[in-house]
Amino acid sequence: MSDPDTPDLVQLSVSERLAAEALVVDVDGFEGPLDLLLNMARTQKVDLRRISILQLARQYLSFVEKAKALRIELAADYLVMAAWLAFLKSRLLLPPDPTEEGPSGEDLAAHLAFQLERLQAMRDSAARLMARDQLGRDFFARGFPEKMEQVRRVKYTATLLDLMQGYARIRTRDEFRPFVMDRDKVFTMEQALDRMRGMIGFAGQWTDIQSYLPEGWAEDPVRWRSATAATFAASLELVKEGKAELKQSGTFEPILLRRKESRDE
Amino acid sequence: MSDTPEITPGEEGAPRESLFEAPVMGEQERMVEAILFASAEPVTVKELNDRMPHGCDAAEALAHLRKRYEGRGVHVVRVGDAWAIRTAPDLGFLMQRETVETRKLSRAAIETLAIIAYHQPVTRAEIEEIRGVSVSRGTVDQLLEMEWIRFGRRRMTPGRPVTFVVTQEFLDHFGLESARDLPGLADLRAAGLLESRPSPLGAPQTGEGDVDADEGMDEGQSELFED
Amino acid sequence: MSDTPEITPGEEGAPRESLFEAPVMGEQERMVEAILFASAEPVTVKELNDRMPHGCDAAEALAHLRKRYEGRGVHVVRVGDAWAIRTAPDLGFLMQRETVETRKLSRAAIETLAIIAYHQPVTRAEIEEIRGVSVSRGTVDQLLEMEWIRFGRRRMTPGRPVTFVVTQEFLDHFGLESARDLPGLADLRAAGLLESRPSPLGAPQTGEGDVDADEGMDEGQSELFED
Repeated sequence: MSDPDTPDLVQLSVSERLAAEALVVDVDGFEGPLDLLLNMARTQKVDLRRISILQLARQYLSFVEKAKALRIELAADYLVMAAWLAFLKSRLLLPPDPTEEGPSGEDLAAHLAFQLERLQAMRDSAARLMARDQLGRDFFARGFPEKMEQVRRVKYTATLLDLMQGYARIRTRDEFRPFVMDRDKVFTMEQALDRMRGMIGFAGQWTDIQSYLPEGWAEDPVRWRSATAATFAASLELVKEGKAELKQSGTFEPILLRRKESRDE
Repeated sequence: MSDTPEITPGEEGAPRESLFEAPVMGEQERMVEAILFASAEPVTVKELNDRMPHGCDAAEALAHLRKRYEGRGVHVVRVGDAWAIRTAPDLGFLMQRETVETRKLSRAAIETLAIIAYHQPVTRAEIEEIRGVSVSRGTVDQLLEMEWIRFGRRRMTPGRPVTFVVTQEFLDHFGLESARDLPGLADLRAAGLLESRPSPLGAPQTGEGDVDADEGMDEGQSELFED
Repeated sequence: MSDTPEITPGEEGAPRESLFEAPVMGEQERMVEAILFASAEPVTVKELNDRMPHGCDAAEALAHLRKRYEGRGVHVVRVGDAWAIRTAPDLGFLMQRETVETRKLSRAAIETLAIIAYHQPVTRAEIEEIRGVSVSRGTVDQLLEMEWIRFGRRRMTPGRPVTFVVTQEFLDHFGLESARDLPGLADLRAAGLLESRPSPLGAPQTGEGDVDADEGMDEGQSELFED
């Protein structure tokens, strides 16, 4: 790219190099080529609507040349913009070719001017927005909001059908065997508790709760299960009452029980 | 606290106008209002004075503000030795949102209820006997709380256990004239609610195999109609 | 237990007035006052009506209340379609203690926010077209997280890109009654700076070129002024 506006690379003075470097370092502060163009446009110190796009294109291209001279990597979009501006510049400088299709150089320039003006307008709007009174800084919400108390009420309901089915369920289950059979295989927690209350006084040593099962309940698996469950539940109850302690050394290990020494006694 | 506002000359809306002249009382009242509103905690008069421009009388401004909020939806109230704005007590109901959630009764509750309905008056031990599992306290409490069951007469047996009967609310809810209108087992079977397998004991009776329940059945029914 | 709890708003706790006679307007104003005071967030007229007893006219009560608080230390302000009580901005100097240090927004975030506010609903591609640079995910995420922007309707163009709009929180934060009250909006529109202008062929496509970016822009603006 040989442009009359671009200073000869070899003739760059130290101060020029520094200035260029400063500019380049500043690139980091720019949000893309459009932002850079907008900043360059401001140096023209005219209304954005009267900006010289041609001059702006020259400024930008000269900046890119300097950056290249300093072997500074520019992001691709800066280079794309440079290429486009070079194209635009040629369009603006050459007399329009009537055979050429597409938008004229003026159209393209006008659109770029519009983009710059729009970006500037958004910047100004952003600044005005941030300058407004803000919640939590200039005006305030209630400092002690009272929470809406959620009162949740659960209403239970059942239909007659539920009731009848429930009853039917029980009766059907019972039709094939008398009630007494049930009782036979169920060792209630109350029974277990009664039993254990009587025995706990003698349990000074850690003892497997299995040994507290009533006589004759360990053989039949159904009875064993019921008695074990009841005995375990009763043991928990005793612990809760502060009369016993339970321990288990690991999962599925025997559960050991012993009397809790009470200081009152 | 003085009730008469001490009007000091000063320009409205310009509280920092002068270092030496305090804002007018109306302005001071606005300030107290804003501070109390925005504070997360009650504010003492001293704090108010510290935050307001020099020469302000927070106590007096507060008195005015308090008066202004009398009878309003929020009040200026004293909390310890500090002040806060709080909802008027009579409007507390606006701060609650009640939601009613309808849930089906648990299976245990339905079964317990059914047993009470069919066998009333019935003791807890009898219910357990019929269900084959123990009845949790929570289940009975829930039914009592719903007012679907209530305590009946004590059973005249050793231990004098309490009995349970169903209530009028129960009958109303299920659209029954009386507990006697509950469909019998035969009806249940006819309705396909029971497996129609012949019972080894012949026609099933309610409360079969439960001597106590049968015994008390008539008494129970009559008791239900006493009230 | 049923898995679909049926939530019905409870009527209990409502004042013992009649169910059919609404409280007098003075009472309704007190209620609106209490509800708005109690909430840090804006409350819609619908919510007010839902919380007030049957037959109340929250909108009218609000109008009265708004008038009552004119010139006071706190104001009744409109935020979109909701209402809130906020301290008067001229008293902000009293509130340093309440100020919460907010995260500093980056320049990119502030610009993106402004573009969304003025051009909403706007697609990411349109934002990029305006700023001439791609919008980082973090910027949008930050604004979403602050709840100042949210997703709007998808644009009915190929690819159905999502759009962004500003939220009630945004309006609340900047003390705006609606997006229409954005500063300088009318001037920007008059200057044609909010309208879409298709870029002539050959102009460099900034951001990730979304061909349809410009399309639907007018629809967007009209949506903004619909409400």
